[in-house]
Amino acid sequence: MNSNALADQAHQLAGNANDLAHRLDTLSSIAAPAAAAAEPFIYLLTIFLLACFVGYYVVWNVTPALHSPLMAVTNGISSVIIVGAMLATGLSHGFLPHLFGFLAVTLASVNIFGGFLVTQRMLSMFKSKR
Amino acid sequence: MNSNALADQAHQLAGNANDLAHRLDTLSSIAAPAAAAAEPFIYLLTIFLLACFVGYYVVWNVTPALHSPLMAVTNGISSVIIVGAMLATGLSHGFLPHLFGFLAVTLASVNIFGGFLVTQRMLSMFKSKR
Amino acid sequence: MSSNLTSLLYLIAAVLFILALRGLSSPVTSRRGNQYGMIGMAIAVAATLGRHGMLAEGYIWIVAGILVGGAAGAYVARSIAMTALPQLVAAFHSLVGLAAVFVAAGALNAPAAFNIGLPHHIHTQSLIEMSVGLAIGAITFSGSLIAFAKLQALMKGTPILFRFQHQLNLVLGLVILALIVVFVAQGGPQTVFWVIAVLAMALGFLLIIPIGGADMPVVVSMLNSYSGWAACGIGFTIQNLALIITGALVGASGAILSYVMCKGMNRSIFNVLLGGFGTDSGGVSGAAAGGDRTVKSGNAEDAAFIMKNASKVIIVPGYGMAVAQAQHAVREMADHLKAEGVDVRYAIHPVAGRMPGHMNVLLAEANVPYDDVFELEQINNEFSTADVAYVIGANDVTNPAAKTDTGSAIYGMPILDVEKARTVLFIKRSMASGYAGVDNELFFRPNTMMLFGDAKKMTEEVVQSLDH
Amino acid sequence: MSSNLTSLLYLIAAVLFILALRGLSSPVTSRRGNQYGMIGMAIAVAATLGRHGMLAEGYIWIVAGILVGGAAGAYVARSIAMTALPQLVAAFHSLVGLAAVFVAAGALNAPAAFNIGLPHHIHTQSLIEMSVGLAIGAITFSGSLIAFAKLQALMKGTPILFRFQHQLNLVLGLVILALIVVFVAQGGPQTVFWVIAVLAMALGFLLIIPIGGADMPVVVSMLNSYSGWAACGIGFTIQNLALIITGALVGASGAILSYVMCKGMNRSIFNVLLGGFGTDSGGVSGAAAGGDRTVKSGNAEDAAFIMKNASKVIIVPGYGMAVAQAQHAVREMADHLKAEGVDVRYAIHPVAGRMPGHMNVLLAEANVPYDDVFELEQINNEFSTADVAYVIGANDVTNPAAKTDTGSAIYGMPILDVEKARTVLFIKRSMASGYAGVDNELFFRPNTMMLFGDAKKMTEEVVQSLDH
Ligand SMILES: NC(=O)c1ccc[n+]([C@@H]2O[C@H](COP(=O)([O-])OP(=O)(O)OC[C@H]3O[C@@H](n4cnc5c(N)ncnc54)[C@H](OP(=O)(O)O)[C@@H]3O)[C@@H](O)[C@H]2O)c1
Ligand SMILES: NC(=O)c1ccc[n+]([C@@H]2O[C@H](COP(=O)([O-])OP(=O)(O)OC[C@H]3O[C@@H](n4cnc5c(N)ncnc54)[C@H](OP(=O)(O)O)[C@@H]3O)[C@@H](O)[C@H]2O)c1
Repeated sequence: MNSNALADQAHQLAGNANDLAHRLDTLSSIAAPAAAAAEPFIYLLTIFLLACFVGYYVVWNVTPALHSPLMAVTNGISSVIIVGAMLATGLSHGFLPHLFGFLAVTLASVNIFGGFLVTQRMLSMFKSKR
Repeated sequence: MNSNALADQAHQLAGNANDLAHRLDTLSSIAAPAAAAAEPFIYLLTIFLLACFVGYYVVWNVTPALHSPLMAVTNGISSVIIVGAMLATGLSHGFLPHLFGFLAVTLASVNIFGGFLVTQRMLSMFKSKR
Repeated sequence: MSSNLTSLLYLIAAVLFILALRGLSSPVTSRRGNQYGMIGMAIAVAATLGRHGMLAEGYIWIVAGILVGGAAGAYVARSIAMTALPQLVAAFHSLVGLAAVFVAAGALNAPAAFNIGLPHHIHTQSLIEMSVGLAIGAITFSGSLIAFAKLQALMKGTPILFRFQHQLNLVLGLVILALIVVFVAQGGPQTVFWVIAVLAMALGFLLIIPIGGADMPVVVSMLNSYSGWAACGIGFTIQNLALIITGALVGASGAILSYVMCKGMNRSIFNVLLGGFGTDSGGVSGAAAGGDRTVKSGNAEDAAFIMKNASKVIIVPGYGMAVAQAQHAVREMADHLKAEGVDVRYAIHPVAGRMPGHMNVLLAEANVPYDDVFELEQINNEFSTADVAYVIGANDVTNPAAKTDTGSAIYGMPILDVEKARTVLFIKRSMASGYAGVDNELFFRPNTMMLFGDAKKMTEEVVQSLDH
Repeated sequence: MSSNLTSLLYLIAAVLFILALRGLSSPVTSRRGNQYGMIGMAIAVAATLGRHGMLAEGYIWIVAGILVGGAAGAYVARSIAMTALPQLVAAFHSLVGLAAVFVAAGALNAPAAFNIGLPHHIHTQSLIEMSVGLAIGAITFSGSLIAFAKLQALMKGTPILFRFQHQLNLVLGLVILALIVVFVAQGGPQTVFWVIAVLAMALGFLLIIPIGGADMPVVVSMLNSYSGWAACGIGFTIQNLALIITGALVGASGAILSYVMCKGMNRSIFNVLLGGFGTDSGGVSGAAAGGDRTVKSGNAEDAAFIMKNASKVIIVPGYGMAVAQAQHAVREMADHLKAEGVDVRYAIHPVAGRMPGHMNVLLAEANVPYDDVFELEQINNEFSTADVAYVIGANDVTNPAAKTDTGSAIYGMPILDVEKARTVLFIKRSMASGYAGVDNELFFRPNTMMLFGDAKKMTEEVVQSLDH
């Protein structure tokens, strides 16, 4: 290897290093605010606690006459777990995740359609005098 | 510059680059989950919306007899803005942030003590028959 | 779709779910509320479908699942009889529980899809959340299955009791806990995962068999609550807003309904869960008790005569009306009476029937306008001004022993003061006691007239007599 | 302290604040609630003090601020008269508003402290949030100051109106918006910041001066709501959980109280905010109106005689009781009547007095047990069974014109049906109308007896007559 080639290589490497350093900077600046702020877990915990309060109030405000539809509609909405099932299916390769995902999607779908439609059927029966 | 020195330098640079690449990896793995998950703003927005629901329900459940203490106690708790004032004061150098921070801390403190104590005074007057 | 937009859509879905439950605060807004729920679900599904990185091969499975499941769900929802509602809800819960198990299994096998690490190198926190979701999901699955079987009478309602039952459950629970620790410590081995799943299902099974068939509504509600918390667990694992918020809503809903029912029965949730109480076959001690006391019994014509001449009649439906499917006959009777100028109202006890709001749904099915239907607190002091209380298939919810007999199983439970009406008509088949197995002293009161017979047949006869 | 622990503490503080408001759902739990609030605040302050990276020089300023401000706040809270509450709340709001302005200024000068960028290179999103917090804070500050001045009578209560007033406000608002855009686009220049602050203060000032003194309670509540949203804005800027949650709570509280008041007066919030209605000097048209109709007037002895022989007396307090500070005399009178075996209750209209819950606080101050005090819906149909309605310094809230006279300013507002009592005693100084300036036809009814005089003096005389 002659010195010219070496110098070339060194130059290139230096360039690479520079480039890397640059990307490192960019990445740091992206990562920094997220790191300094609270971790997602704290946010999720906060969301969870507030949702518990909301659930408490919202359910206590349901009129007792509609407690049966309430049971049915919560069936429907709790099937939002389908989101997890879809991700397992759609974002992965391989048979097992696909199988589990498919089963979960199917079960949740039964619930979604079943829950909301039964609720609709029940509610459509409630009529006022006028 | 002889070729030996050049080779040395190239070697060193290569090492640097390698090092940088390594740190880049580490950083990526830290940043990745945060980037993949929602941004803090979405979390904060969620928290805000849920808090609005909670506020709505919690305030509607306040008995009208205690609406005056409610006004006073919200005075107290809204002064949690003191947190911002303290950060401006405690995490910075220089006269201006200190001054603004100090003023804000003082004003908020008036409210905190004033708000909670007035509420306490009012509430201590509410007595049952027994 | 950027991940921010996806999250925003999940947030919108969650808010729509809140509005869905909020709509149920009144019958007027309830249909709109249910629509919000459907829209929210559609948004959540669409957001997930449109998510960055979804693979074509996955889509096929997803669409297939939605089509198969959706068709099944829609079919069941359309064809089910309203009286089978309690078991339907139980069956649905068991599906949610099983779905949670499969989602956890999916996450274990494809952690990268959820950003929780690589296979065999899943983040510790995610493993904890995942196993909590798994265990609760599995318990919900098998527990709801038993509840379904008991309600559907596929299995006898009598409590199944054996020695050291609670101790066994405790040991099983501790074993599951220990396995979770192992699971998390070893970075998520497959075998341990499935052992946990199986043991948790066994636990769910064992927890529910000692509980009597008639207590199943409380159990169903409690499992509803569990399924919510399972969804939360999965939500934390996959950092999904919609799941966490919805899980908390559902968890709260189930817990509150269980509480309402226990309060209405004046029993503690522990009393219910420790089991051994109540069977769906109703009272055992009943019939013989009042041997030497006289009971005034009448027939449909007597009842029709009394009611025709009344100015205010309050109808008190109970579980027997549901059994006999008498709601349409009752509505018809009320229409006849109203045509005669009688003021007719319905009084609903919070735990009348076998599930919260049971009577309301049946009456609504029979086209009774909901403004004629009143809750206990709204109507209870109107019995003193009523000429007739028409008690149809209700028993415990009218039993004054709840007020006076400190030793009674229902002592302390609020009751409908039907005895204050000028005449009380009791429509039931026998002198048997109700769900709680407590004798009802009202049957022997001088202002009570028993109308022995099936609720539907008897009411139809009353309608005929009114026609004359 | 790790930043996670700090966040967790903020979360705990926020939950305690929720519990604080929740406690106010009943007088029994309210004191505990207030304590939760104090503990929450202590936790939030402690978490901030213990935060990683706080500098010693900063501590001095902080501690000094807390000592000075805390002493001032505690002094004011202890020494203020209960009747001065409305203006106290207004003054406190103006402080929160100003504090928000200063926090925004601090963030602008020390962005690194909040992780929102470097001076002159602050993140765009943070600049937007900051300027929203700034503008709302400044409006809250000056607006509340005017409300305070009007309530404290440092300034005349009469609406200050001039031509193109609303147009001017609109233009000012648009200018502020434009400046915010400039501020954000230029990365946060100091001058623009302060120009926004000054203009927003001017806007707050201009928005409130056209509103009559008596409408100030609605304004105060609305500004309370604003101060909450300002806190939210700052909370988003500095990504602080406690601030966002608390801000939303306060925002909701203020908005709901404004709504309750407007509803109670049957006016829209726009009607209030567009101004020109009501002065705190009360009605103008009143006195002469009923010129040729006869009014039965009596004295304290007549009143004492009537009430002594009554079996049920309902006391209806209004703004006049607050003005006269008559609550102690009223309690004494009630004690005397109770000793005579009379059933005495208090009926509170939702907008009696000049701020929500005004009468309740005054009665509580005079040791009236809260179980004797009833809301409008609870007691309104008891007037028909009452012998005497003792209306002390109340006027609009009893005016039947609200039911009958579609042209009246108070048409549609729910009222206390005092006219259904056998005898109505009206304690007021003259025939003048109340806050809404509407004549009260009740004064001329045959079953009404006017007791002209100061509420306190008159009631004391009644007590003396009862003594004999
Ligand atoms: N609603 C809930 O959520 C819930 C949940 C759990 C438990 N429970 C419990 O369920 C009970 C509900 O009280 P309840 O008064 O509605 O019911 P109940 O006390 O169980 O009495 C029902 C009565 O209906 C009669 N009956 C049954 N089939 C009939 C038919 N075909 N025609 C006419 N009468 C018939 C039975 O008497 P005969 O056999 O003589 O006909 C029985 O006494 C309470 O004890 C409550 O605690 C309710
Ligand atoms: N509570 C709230 O939150 C709120 C907020 C905004 C507006 N408002 C409005 O305030 C009004 C409240 O109704 P209200 O019935 O309580 O009061 P009001 O209608 O304003 O009447 C008060 C009466 O008290 C009399 N009075 C004043 N000083 C007195 C004294 N020293 N001794 C005896 N009487 C005295 C006055 O008559 P004389 O001059 O003849 O003595 C006056 O007619 C409503 O119109 C409501 O819309 C209330």
